[in-house]
Amino acid sequence: MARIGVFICHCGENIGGTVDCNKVAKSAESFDGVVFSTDYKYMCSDPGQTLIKQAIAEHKLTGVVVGACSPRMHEPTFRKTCSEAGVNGYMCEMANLREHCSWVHEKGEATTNKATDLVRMLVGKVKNNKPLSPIKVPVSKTALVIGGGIAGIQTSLDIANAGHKVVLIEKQPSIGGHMSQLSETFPTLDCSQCILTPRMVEVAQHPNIELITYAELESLDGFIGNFKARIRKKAKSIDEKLCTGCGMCTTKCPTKKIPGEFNEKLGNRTAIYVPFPQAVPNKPVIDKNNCTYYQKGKCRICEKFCPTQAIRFDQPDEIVERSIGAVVVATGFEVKGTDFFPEYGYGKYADVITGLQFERLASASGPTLGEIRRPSDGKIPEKIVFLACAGSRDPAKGIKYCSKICCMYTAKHAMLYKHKVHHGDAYVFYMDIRAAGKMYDEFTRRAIEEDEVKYIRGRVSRIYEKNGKLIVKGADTLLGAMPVEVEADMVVLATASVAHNDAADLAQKLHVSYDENNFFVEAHPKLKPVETNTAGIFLAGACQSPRDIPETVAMASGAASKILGLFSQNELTREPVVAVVNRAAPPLFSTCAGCFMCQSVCPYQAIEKEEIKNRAGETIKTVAKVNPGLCQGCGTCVAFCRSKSIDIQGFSNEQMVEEVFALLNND
Amino acid sequence: MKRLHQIVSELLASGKAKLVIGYEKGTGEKRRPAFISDANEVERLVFDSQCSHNLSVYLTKPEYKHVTEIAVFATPQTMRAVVRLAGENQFQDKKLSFIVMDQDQNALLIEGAEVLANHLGKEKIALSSAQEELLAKFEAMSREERFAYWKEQLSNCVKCYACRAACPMCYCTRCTVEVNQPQWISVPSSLQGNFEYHIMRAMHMAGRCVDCGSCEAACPLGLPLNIITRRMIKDIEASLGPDIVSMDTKSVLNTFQPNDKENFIR
Amino acid sequence: MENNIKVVAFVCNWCTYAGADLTGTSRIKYSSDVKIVRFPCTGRIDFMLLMKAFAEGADGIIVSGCHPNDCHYTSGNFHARRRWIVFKSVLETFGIDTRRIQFSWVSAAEGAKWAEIVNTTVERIKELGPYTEYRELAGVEAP
Amino acid sequence: MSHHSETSNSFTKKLAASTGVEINRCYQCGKCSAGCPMSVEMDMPPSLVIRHLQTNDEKLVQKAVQSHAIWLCLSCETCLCRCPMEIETAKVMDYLREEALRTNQVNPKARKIVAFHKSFLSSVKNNGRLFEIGLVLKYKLASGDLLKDMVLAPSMFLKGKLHLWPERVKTKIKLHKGSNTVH
Amino acid sequence: MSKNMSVAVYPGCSLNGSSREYMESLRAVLNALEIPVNEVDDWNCCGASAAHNIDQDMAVALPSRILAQTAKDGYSNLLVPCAACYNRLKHVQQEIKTSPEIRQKASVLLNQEINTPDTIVNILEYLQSTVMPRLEGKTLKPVSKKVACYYGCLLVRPKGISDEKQIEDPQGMDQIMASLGAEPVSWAFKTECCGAGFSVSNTTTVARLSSEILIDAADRGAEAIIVACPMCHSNLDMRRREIEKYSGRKFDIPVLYITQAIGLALGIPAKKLGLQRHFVPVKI
Repeated sequence: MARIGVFICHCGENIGGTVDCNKVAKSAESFDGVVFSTDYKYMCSDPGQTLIKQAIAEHKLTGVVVGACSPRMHEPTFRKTCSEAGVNGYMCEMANLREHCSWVHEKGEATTNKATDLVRMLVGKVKNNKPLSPIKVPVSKTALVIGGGIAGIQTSLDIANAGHKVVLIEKQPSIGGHMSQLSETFPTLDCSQCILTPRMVEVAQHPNIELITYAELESLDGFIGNFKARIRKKAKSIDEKLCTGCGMCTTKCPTKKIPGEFNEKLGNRTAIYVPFPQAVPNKPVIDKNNCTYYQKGKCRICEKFCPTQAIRFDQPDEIVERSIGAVVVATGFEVKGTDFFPEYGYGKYADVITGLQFERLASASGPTLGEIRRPSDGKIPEKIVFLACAGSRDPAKGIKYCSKICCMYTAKHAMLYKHKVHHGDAYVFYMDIRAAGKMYDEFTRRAIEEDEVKYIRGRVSRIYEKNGKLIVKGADTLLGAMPVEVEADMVVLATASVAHNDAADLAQKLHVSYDENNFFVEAHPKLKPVETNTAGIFLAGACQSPRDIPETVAMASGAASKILGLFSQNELTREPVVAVVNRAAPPLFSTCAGCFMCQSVCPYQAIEKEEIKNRAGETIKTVAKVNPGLCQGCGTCVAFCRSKSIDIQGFSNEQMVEEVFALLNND
Repeated sequence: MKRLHQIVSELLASGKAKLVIGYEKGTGEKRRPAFISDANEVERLVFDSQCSHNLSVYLTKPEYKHVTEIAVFATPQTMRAVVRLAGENQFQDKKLSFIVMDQDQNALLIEGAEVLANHLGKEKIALSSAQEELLAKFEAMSREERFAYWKEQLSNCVKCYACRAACPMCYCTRCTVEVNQPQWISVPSSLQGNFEYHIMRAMHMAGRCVDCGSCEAACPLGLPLNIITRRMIKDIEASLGPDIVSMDTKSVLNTFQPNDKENFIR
Repeated sequence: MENNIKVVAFVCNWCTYAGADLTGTSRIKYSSDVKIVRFPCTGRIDFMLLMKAFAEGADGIIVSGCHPNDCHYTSGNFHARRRWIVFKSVLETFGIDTRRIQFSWVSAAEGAKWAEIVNTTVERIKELGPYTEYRELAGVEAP
Repeated sequence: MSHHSETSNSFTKKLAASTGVEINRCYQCGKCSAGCPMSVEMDMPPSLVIRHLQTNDEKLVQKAVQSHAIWLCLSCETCLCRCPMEIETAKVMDYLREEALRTNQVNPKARKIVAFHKSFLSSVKNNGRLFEIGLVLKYKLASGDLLKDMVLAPSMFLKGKLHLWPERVKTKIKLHKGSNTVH
Repeated sequence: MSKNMSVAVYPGCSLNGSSREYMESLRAVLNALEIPVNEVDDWNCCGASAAHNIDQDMAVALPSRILAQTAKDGYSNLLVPCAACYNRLKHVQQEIKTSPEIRQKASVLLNQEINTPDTIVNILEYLQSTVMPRLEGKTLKPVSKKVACYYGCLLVRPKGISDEKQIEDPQGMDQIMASLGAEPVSWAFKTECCGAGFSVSNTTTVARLSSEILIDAADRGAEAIIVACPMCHSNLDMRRREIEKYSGRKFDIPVLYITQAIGLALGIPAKKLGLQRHFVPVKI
């Protein structure tokens, strides 16, 4: 039989001021199941808690109701007190006599009666509580990092350096991401390769990191601490163990005219290629769409010249499986191409290029070895126009947001151009200069003041080509919106940063939500920026929204720290407030009718099918089963189930009905 | 009728069906369900416009749990019920075939619930003018009149649960009515218990009822149960979109649209 | 105007319960005829609980939770809204007085709105008077 | 000068009610002025006109209504084509022109353009179709530009491009300015 | 475009007056291909820029009456060769379809019920879908000239309502001219405005804008400019002297309607195509 203790707190004057706590305690004694009832000035204080412990021991209480402040405040405190005194924490409930009663009603009998009702309500609930213990879930201490840009690299190193295993997968043949394409980085203009390459090598050589490039996530099952990741290793047609990276094959390959992705199509590459000199791993892959052997079955020259016979034309894609404890999405972003802009020529004009293409022109390892030369005729442009906000802040083009990094890299581009072509003219058509980082605004001021870059506040309406010149028709809104026309040799569009076009598919594989622009959605914009609503999956870098390198690195370390917290214990403990599908003795086994309509109700895909088999292994019945690791305890399935076969611990049907009964049967 | 018997005999002979659930002549012009499992009883079977029972109700009954190959005569209502039941995973271990009457009234064999789903047209089953009239009359009633109407009607209900037994969608092994911890539906035969039961039954039919009328037909007291379900179907269609019958487990109450329309939530 | 009436409030823990806490911390006074029952989410609120409440003597019911898109469990309130749409229509079929049920969204920051919803609902229920009509059904003998 | 006076019956609200155009969306990027073929001739390029209206300030709105620019607008809709915020500036110009006529604040420089439009419409009102010679005569009287195209007219006639008498629509077009014409 | 060959045509005032040759050449081509031409019964002026500039009631009423007349005769498609009329009718049809108040206002103004044909057909779309397929069989006299296809502004606008997909670099006319044996020049003023309705009241503007167009076309080596709008034609052709005075350059590039070019390819004599009505002589 339930032996419940009721403890009414005065909370100084907060409750005592308008509620007659003594009277509430007195009337609680008459409630069915209550064996002890008292009130005290400060129940949450140390003496208050010892009072509870003594009462538990003295009256051998099996349940406790504390009438005090909001459970959102002190429920953990009183549950800890009870468990220390030998009563299971979940046999303790709180009645909110302060925020929901004393503070919001006038002093008087009605308020005291309401307080009594609230206590009776919780006593009714406690009578139906069951002792619960936190759910323990094993954690496999390996992290999966998807994406090998600076975000993925930083996260992997942080986790690996803390002694945990990391599986880093990258879709391209080499890690490095967009940062490896940059010439120099703002605001310090230090060379991107010099600060990135050592990190890339560190990743390749780190004992704790398994680097798999040219690979994509095939599927992810399971739940936090117990994910099963299946990774598709796309066939490189190379045996990586034999290949020494000597590069002979890349020099001999006859197909040399393939526009290179790394050089943003400004330079060419061969069919068997290493994306860039500092690539990690520095081993080639064969591009099956352009390799003559794969297309027409002839050639195989690379095979002939390979000193270690490492070419494998028949190499198939391979699916490998890893058990993973946590996942970090670090897939980064893309930039829009020039073909996205009808009014700037649909990408028809060769000398209208994107910011990334300018980076390749300015980069020492780029197609022009760092000299700023126009793609059309290779001449050094005398006059360059840079367009900020190309596609961003443009709802008409479906991109409402500001891409955040273009103001800075546009100023950098203008500066790099002036440093390399002193007599050159640089114009920047801008909306607002958004340079809010440390030393950022000073950087843009330097471009304007020292390098004499001509900043014009206005958007360009149209660009067209006329005898070798690009006519840029803009306006200067600071001069009464006066039309401004510039005859330029080259135009650089700071195009919008957008999500990868396959970001939505990856999000669906991970059951992570994504926004209208296909960027991944964080659990809470302010308080949980690196987590997602799916437990165990974290975000790092521009895959969540456009951001620059410093923020990306900070976010990457943030995601890593979350994982290190997760991996710091062998087991994951979780609130036991989870749903359970009832079980019964054979032949019924469960009242669940196996309709499985509850599966589409569960936002966490926590409901699985369980086949109940007889001794001969035949399936007798298929019923629902809730995976305690995934279930977050919202209870939506419980209210849906027509046959009332699912119930939730802590807010069970009996507890809730009992609360309503107790609340309304006060006579 | 020749074609019909020929199909049934072939089904039984080939073992595609261990049991054929069809109709046979009842008293006078009436028809009643028939359960045939050996060939020479095939002559009893008949399938004409008089046949109205929704035979799909037998497919989920415990008595036929161990029979996997079953053939059923399917009227349009039966077809709709079978497709929805298949969508609710009730035929996992069954191999079903169906005998339906096509437009020019000759028998057609369909094997498998999926095939039946495609065969099932999109067109809805129109209500008879009498049913429309009753619904309209009911719709015009004020709240107080409706409450009085059901107080009067439900005071006859003896909670014999014939409606539950006759409804193909009521296949739960244990119904909530039988749950006593907590006691959801008050047991004593009082009007309150009757109201609670019929409200619960309506909610459990949301987005699932195929409007076959079996419940009203089975009620020994002739209570106008179909007003409840038909009005609900009309309301759901008005506010949440067309009532489509498909194999999809996604139904009205286990899915949502981010912009579901309502005008009463503040 | 009957004044001792009973109103039960079914609220979700993450938003409306916290909103009611905020009403408390901001010392906004409202009618003491409402008692709050805490649920993890509006998705957990079973329509049969509302019927139980009326049967056990509630004269009015408030059901409130997070605004759409704010749900801590992402979709609990969306499912709840859909159930309330269907349930309200079924209750109206049976002539149950749906004016006695107030559905609402109250976020953790809307303390004032919670007080306002309680006061206006209690006002309306006082005008409608106790829901004896439904409670008396228990007494009416069915055969 | 009180800038940005916010009144409930503000100009932007009236404009939105009548044309459906929300000019508060405009963040003055200048793209319309950059692309507008008439910007060079305008005293107030399109984005500046919008800027004046955004302030809801009586005097600034009046300056826009009295501007020459609104009459120079060709309604070629280049601005709508390229506006990132999809603002239909051409519709705003229509509204301002009508406002100018209604409150007779038409910029004197636009006398000829208004005269042309009025002659055009009166010819259409009379015949249901445009009678080009009638149009030119009415325009010359109204604008005082008597010698306009004197050389051109004969060769147009010789090339059969000028009808000597108007073509009329069978049923005369009479607009019923019913009381409840919705504006 | 709809299967039924017969389509209602709305000529508009210009095609009936100062730009008669556009209608004559269209009629000649359609007759040559046995496609019936039925004008909208008792059509009225669409009001062009004058109406929507100074009188909103006329701007809605006039086009509504045209739509009502077309629907009255049961046509579901209305071909509108003139770009300005096309733009006005597309605008008003859109407003009628989307806003009940405007539809109500139009019916009050005209004191009749307003309904509208399903689609308003752009001349280029009509030529590509109905006329060009019929040329396949025929032997064409190739128009072997370098041509600059000039669409003007209203033919491809307004964005979102007009049927043009590639609004900044339309290809409709280029494809037609290419299949006639001509060599379309890629140039930069395809959709820049020529000065439209200011021909009489603000001729200097027309001279300025049209000069820019002619200069670019000439610099690209165009031997003819192809248009599909009476206002563009009259500004580039009739105002040639003002253009030459303004730009200080001589241009003898003729301006042809797309329908005249097709007519020439079909071997229809110049007189029937109204080429003699041009101010800049056409030497093909």
